[in-house]
Amino acid sequence: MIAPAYLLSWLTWLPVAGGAVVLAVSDKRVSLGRWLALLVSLATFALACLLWRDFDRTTAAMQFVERVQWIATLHSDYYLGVDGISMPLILLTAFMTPLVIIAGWTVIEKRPTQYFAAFLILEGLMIGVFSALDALLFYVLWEAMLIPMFLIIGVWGGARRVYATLKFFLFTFLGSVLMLVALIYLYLQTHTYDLASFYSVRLTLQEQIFIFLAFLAAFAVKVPMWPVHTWLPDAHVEAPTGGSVILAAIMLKMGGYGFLRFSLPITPDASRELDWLIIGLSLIAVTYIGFVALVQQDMKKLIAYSSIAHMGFVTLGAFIAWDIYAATGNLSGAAMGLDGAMVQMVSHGLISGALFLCVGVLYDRVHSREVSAYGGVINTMPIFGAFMVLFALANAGLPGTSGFVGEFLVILSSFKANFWYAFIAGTIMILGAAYTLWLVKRVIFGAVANDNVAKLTDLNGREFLVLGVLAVGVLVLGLWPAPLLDVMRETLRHLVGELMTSKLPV
Amino acid sequence: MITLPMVLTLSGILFAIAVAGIFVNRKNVILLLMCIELMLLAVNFNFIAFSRFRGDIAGQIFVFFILTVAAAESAIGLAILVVLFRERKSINVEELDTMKG
Amino acid sequence: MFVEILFWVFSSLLVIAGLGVILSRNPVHSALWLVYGFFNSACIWLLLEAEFLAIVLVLVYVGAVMVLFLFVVMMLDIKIELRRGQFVRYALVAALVAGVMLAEIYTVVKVRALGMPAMAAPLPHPAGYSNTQELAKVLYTDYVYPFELAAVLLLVAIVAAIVLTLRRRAGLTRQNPTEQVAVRAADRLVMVKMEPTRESEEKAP
Amino acid sequence: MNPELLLAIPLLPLGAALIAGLFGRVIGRAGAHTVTILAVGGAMVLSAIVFKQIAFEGMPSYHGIVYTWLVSDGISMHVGFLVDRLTAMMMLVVTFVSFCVHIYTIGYMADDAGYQRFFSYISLFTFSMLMLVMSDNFLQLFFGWEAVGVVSYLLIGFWYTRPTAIFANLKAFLVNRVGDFGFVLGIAGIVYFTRSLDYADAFKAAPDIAKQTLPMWGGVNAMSFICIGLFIGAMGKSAQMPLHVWLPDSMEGPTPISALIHAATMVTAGIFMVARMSPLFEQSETALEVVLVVGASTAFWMGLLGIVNNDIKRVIAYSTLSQLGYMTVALGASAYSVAIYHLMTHAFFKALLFLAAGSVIIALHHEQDMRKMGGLAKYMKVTAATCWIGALALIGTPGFAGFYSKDTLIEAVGESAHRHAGSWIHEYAYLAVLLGVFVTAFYTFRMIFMTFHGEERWRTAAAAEHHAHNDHSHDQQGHDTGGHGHGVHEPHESPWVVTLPLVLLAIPSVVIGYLTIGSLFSGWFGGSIVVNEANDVVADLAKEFAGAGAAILHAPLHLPFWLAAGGVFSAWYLYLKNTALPAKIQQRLSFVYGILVNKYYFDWFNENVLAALARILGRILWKAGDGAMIDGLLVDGSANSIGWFASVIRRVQTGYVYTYAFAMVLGLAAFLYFFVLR
Amino acid sequence: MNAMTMHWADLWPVYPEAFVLAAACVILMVDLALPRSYRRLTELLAILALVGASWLTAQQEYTPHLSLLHGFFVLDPMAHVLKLFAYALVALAFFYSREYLERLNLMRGEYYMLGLTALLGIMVIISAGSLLTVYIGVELLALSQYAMVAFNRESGVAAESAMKYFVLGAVASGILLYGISIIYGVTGTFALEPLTHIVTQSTAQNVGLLFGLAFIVVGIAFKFGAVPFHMWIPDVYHGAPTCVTLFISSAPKLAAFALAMRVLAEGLGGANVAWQQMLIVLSIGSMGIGNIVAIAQTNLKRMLAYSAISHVGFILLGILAATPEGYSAAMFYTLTYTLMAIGSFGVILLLADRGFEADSIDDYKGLNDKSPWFALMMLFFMFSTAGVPPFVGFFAKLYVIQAVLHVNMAWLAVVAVLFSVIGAFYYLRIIKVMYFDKSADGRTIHANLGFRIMLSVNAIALLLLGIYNGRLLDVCIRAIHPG
Repeated sequence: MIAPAYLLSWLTWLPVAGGAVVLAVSDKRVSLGRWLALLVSLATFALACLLWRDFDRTTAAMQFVERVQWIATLHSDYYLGVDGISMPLILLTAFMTPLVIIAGWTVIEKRPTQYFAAFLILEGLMIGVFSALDALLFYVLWEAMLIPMFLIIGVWGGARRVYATLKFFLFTFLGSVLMLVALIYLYLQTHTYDLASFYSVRLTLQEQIFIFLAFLAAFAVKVPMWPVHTWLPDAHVEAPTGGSVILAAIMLKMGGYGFLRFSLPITPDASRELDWLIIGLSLIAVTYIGFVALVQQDMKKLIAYSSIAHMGFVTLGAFIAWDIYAATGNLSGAAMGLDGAMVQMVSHGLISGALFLCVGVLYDRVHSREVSAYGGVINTMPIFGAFMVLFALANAGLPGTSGFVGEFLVILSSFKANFWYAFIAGTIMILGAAYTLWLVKRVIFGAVANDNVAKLTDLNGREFLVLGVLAVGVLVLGLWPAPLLDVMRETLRHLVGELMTSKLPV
Repeated sequence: MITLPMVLTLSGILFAIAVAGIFVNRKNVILLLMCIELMLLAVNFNFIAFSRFRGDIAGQIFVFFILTVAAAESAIGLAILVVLFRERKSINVEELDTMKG
Repeated sequence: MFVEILFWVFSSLLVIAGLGVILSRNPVHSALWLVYGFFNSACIWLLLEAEFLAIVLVLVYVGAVMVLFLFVVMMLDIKIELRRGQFVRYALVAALVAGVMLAEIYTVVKVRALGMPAMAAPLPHPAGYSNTQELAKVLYTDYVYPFELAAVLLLVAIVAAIVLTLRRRAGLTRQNPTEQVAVRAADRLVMVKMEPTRESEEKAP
Repeated sequence: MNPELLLAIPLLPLGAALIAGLFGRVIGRAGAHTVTILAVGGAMVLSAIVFKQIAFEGMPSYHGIVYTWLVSDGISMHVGFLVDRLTAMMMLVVTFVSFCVHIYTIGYMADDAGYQRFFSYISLFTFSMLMLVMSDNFLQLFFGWEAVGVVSYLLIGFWYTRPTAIFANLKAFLVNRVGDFGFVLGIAGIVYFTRSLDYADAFKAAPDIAKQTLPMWGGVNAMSFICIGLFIGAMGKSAQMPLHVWLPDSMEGPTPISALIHAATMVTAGIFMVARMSPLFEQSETALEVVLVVGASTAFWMGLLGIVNNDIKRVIAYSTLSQLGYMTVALGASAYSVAIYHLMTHAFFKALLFLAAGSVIIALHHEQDMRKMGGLAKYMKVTAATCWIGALALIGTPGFAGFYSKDTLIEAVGESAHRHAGSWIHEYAYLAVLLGVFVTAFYTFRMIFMTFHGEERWRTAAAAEHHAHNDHSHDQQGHDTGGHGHGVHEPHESPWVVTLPLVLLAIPSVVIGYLTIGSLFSGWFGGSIVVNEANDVVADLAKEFAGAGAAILHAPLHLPFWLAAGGVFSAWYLYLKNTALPAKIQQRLSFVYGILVNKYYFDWFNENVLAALARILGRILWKAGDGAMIDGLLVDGSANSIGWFASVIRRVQTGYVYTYAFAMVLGLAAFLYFFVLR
Repeated sequence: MNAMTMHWADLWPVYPEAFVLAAACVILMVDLALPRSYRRLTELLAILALVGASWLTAQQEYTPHLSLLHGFFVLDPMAHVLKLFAYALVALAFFYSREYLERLNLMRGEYYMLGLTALLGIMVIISAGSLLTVYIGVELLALSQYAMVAFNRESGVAAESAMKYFVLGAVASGILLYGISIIYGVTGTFALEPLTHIVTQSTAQNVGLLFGLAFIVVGIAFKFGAVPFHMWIPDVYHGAPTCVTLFISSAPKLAAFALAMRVLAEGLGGANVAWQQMLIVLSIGSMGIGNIVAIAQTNLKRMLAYSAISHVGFILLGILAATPEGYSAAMFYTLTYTLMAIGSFGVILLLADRGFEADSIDDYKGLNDKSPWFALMMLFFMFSTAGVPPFVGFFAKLYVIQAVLHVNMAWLAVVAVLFSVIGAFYYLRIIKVMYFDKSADGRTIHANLGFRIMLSVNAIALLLLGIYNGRLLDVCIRAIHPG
């Protein structure tokens, strides 16, 4: 099959248009709506596969570039393109959305077509964010993305959904607007919103630091980094399963992506100056959040905290380069940190998504997320138990699953910078295993705890399909991550080069 | 001789009285309208003084318009006052507080 | 010098009148104080050689606007309540704010003289100079646009005042000329069979 | 060597595991055990072929890459095989023990509902273990390392309805993770210096690394750091103090697992790894000393615990701990080959002991308390005989497998102590292993006597506690359904599928030492194990070695023989002759007994201090940090203060015209003041 | 120019004004003759008049700057654009108002007449060439609005708010006049063109000029409703009939913008350093107070009033940059804001019913269940007003912030965006109520099809204008900076 022209536009707008169409379907014809949604999301996934297939792995340059003038006065263009950083994330997005739609198939009773439409629109916007090469376009899509998510959590969420969704929105919004100021500032230096020109603009250290901090505000919230992470547990807990999945699997990645796409190449000197901050916060995320996760009583909250800890690896890996340089005098290992960060993002997308789906499966049956409401689930749901154990182990970073790859690479890389980084980051091996497996012990294993558990029925075909696909993904990525790294190699090598190119005025 | 600052000061005093009148009066909306007239009178003094000392007739023209507008304004103000009184049976300023916050 | 004395006299009276406006408890008194103030203003304007405006002020303001005020005051028949204690408190605040305003205005216009060189007293106008004529010359030519707009403004005021205050009360009898013209005899006189008693439907206008 | 053949060895069990695991319901019980046994048997045969080729036909060692896992930053990480004599031996041991355990399981798990699952797990374990031993690089090593850990986790918790089992498996995984934490840091250290994960590169660079320092604690020798890191991993996996706590608890798993994983194979992975890394450890005296101390402590102090335990499996488990300590001591003494040698012999006889214990347990309907056994030799002849063989091998009876390995080991440690005269560490180690011999003999025969001889206590115990024992150590899923009667049954011998493996394992337990000790001293391991000239105690022993038969004759000339005999005698005296005495001793030494019964308070410390602190810390960070500080003060706090501010400012909007005008005039006055007059 | 030689044909720039005035008078007369049931014709006529005025304005030649009628009237591209927008907004306001007026028995020709004279006032301000025309325009607009606010004579609340509006408005125009008088005194002129030159040449810290300027800024701030001269806004928005609120929240903002542009940017442009400082205070105050107090509101009209105050802060942000970029950004902001405001109030009118004002936030509970489409439309309005992309409200904020950053006031930009975050909260609350809460009443929407379509178009326009905002931005840039 030959990929259509304007592939990225197709990827972005097909789901959005599909979402609009689904939105128009009356709730009375929900079957039509969900089949339509599934069809659109699968078509998008197929297109994303073409993207993967036709991607040129030998270059760091942007590919599938589309450029049309958008706001002439501002020299802002509708400018799309992908490189090794964005392409895997686009694939991940297109991969997760059909699963979310299938997972919500009959579960959603309230306004189902709106639900599916929201996810489709969200998907398109997210793919747009990953492929935007114009800062203004990026920002527009970045913020627009909040709207469907806000509704998803608010409309289909749990008891404290209003608090959670407002917190989510305002937190993210607060971070984003500061980024906007930084983007405008950059625009005023270059008189274009073209990202490439942002890369070449020279800024004093002070300017860079301010811009860096503004970016940090946006991306740290999204990642989320300590101490701006508190929206995440609330949002996850209250969001419907699909919302949690997309939130964890894709939205958090936006933060990491932002660091790689904006902070590092635009303000390398400030990043070097302030890498201690990011590294420090990442390590706090790993340990502090690890301990917090340990004592959670709510399954979703536990997984949410675990997400924060795991995303700490992304930021750690992304910002390790300068410390490596400072410690060893060369850059070997820097690319590994970035590799690790990227793999961790993709992998965490799959694993956390899967774990949230697992919780969703239980929630749909018992309507409780409390750990204490369960016990011995495996007695009545053996297949589900097997999946849950697999994903839990993957979350604990078991080699052979995708969870291991990123953590391993980042630990290897951070060791080069400083033993203690590796040491503290490595504690996730213990803490991660502790909170995840303790959860498994309390929920999955044991004797049947109560009548609710006794009445559980094992996975139906739909749930099996979703979890099975994710399990395959987790294992394939864990056993053979080479293709993923091949895709990113050139781009990340180029990025390491950018990191070392000072942008200070000559 | 009358000097410019003298007139301007007089106008300032009138302006200040008008302002004071708005605060001091809490019983009767109609007095507020009178204070506004006083304020406009102060402005007129300015214009006439400047017109005189600059030897420029334009200032007086402006006063002419102000007088016209002020008359129209009074008419509408009084009309509103009448409506208000019909609805509320009162024009007490302190009772005009159904909307606040 | 004589002019200056007159100015002092009139302006003192004007200030007293102003204070009278805001301090009187009876709105009718206030209105009358205001009328008094307008008279004094007119006199000062005369001193400043703005004769036409002085006349207009008396004619239009005192003659029309203030009469309207008085008319409304009396029509609304407002009861005057007195609460002395609060008044003092308000008066203090008011005096304070007014004092600040005045101090600021005074500083600018007098102490700093508006930041411009003092303007010399203007030359007296030549004989045969007519303030009214001068005004009229420009008013209908140079100022035709604002003049027309001022007319619109008055129209708006009229329409608005009518819209707001005119009440078509139900049951109120009113003339309809068309009907009157088109009336026929049969309309005027209807033969009815009288009942012994009938309730009066007339209402007081 | 044929790469496809090598690839088939791990993949056969993997395939079988997948078939049994995913399609267990389809293929049924028989299908499950058939396919897995065939696969493991196949792997065993192939391993034997490989072993033959390497050991006897003089084939060079094989080193090849199977596939590239990933390439990052120019570092290629791949899955590959390094097959030399060490590997070949391990493969054979692993597949052989695994094969025996597979067969044994047919009988042991006959009534269990999770039959297919069990076979799937143990096949998966075999695969993982093979990946571990065949690895040519650290990544794959770690992969296998973790994979066996996971299977162990799954198997300890096999009877997942038992609270103790799922507690034990979590504990096992977490303790292992602590070790892995060190392991990963060690690997990271290697990558730091060599930019490679291959053994070969690491070995090549070892002398260079030894000269470097890492910038921490004011400079640490790089090689010491790496080796200690790796050894921490080994401590976790091979249950060395203080990371040993999981192993006794792991006895919650079915007995075949205890035999296969927690005695014969997985727990020896640490030993194997250190031996494999001998080129690295040889470069760091510090690391070796650490290894020595840890090993010696484990060997002696864990052995002591075996004396006070009454659970038959736990006694064997402590014995395993102790024996692992022995192996570790050997590693620390640079006698890697001896350690591996002991590993091999131990694998056979310890698996044998476990399976024998399992046989007893089946016979007594899952009763594991030795105080409720006794005199069983009459009823279970094969089991008793093989168990005796295992016990004799374990205590180092001359001629048995354990004799060769353990005596050599002790001598090697003695030699090492000799070489490092004045080093308290070596003295301590030597003392520990010597005393350990007595302890080993004592608890082993205590177990033998209490189980197979003496009074038939099971008669009274079973009658009294027929119902009560269900909740302790009884598989509710499997055996309750059997519908036992209420009377006291006489135990009978287990079916052939159980006894066959016992016999199969008994044979090497007897003869393997005799057959192979000569090869050991003739440098059989060759280049697989590298020892510095200065540390090569095995070479010294080899000079004195006069043949396997002569060794038996010389045995009484050595102290260990008499220590072992003393141990057996003491056990006989206390548990057959004067059975009242132990209770009195226990009373007299109640303080010591208390310590021993509480396992030196390791578990207490872990649960009540470490775990509790972690939870308290988590709660503090959550409630105070996240909840009160960030959310309460910053997030909701700012939102609330804005809300409060709004409600205050709102009051300014009084509704009164004069307030509004006041605001305007005030604003005007302020403007005039600030922007005009100033 | 000599008055004697003036011909009608030369007065083409004033045709739209003349036409609107004539239309107002015609409507007044026609309405007299029409029976009650034909009042819709009046509405039609009014809208036709606006179409006609649009046509006239559209016909006008595009001139960079044309001064007419002795400098009292100015025609430039900005005036052109603003007038066209004003027609559209007033037409929209008339369109939205009809049903509401009919329900309240307010469907009278005077409403349209006053609307048109208000429009005339707006146009006069837009085209003002002198402080005198500015003043008369302001009064024309204000007087019409006073009357409109009090239009529902049955409502005491409306009368009360009209009274407040009137008193404060009169005080404000008194202050404005005082400022004009001082400026006149200091410069000797109140025509804007000469004023520009004089001010530009005068010494920077001329205290008299600053003095007058402060008064004038206060007057303008009042028209905008900037803090602390904002206090009339909540009460008037709240008390006025919703259709009037809708009216005064839209087109008059254009007038306020034009007022600021004509007086500050043009006439007193030379003193920009001085008024910049004042506007910063006003802007921060407006954004702050507006956004914060809006949070505490339970009445939607009142909340939107505070929202209007906060948006004024943003408009001022653009103006205070005192660059063409800033002016066009402020213009863009004003134009788009009026579209959002008129639509938001339109939704209130949509839901309103006999005896039901639909102005309490709780009235929007469960709107998504009653009418998903209009819930979506309201969502568009709210997100756009909150400045969330891709809606046009975001771009408006983007451009003003860009302008502010361009003059190196980064701190102000940061303050602005932070307040916009606070502001987002209360818009989200509306969406929360519509989507997340359950409806408490069984009301349905009765509005006619035309209304529905127009409101939908209004909402979707915000999305489309957001996506294709470049065109509108260009219009604004060319309006401010011709050529």
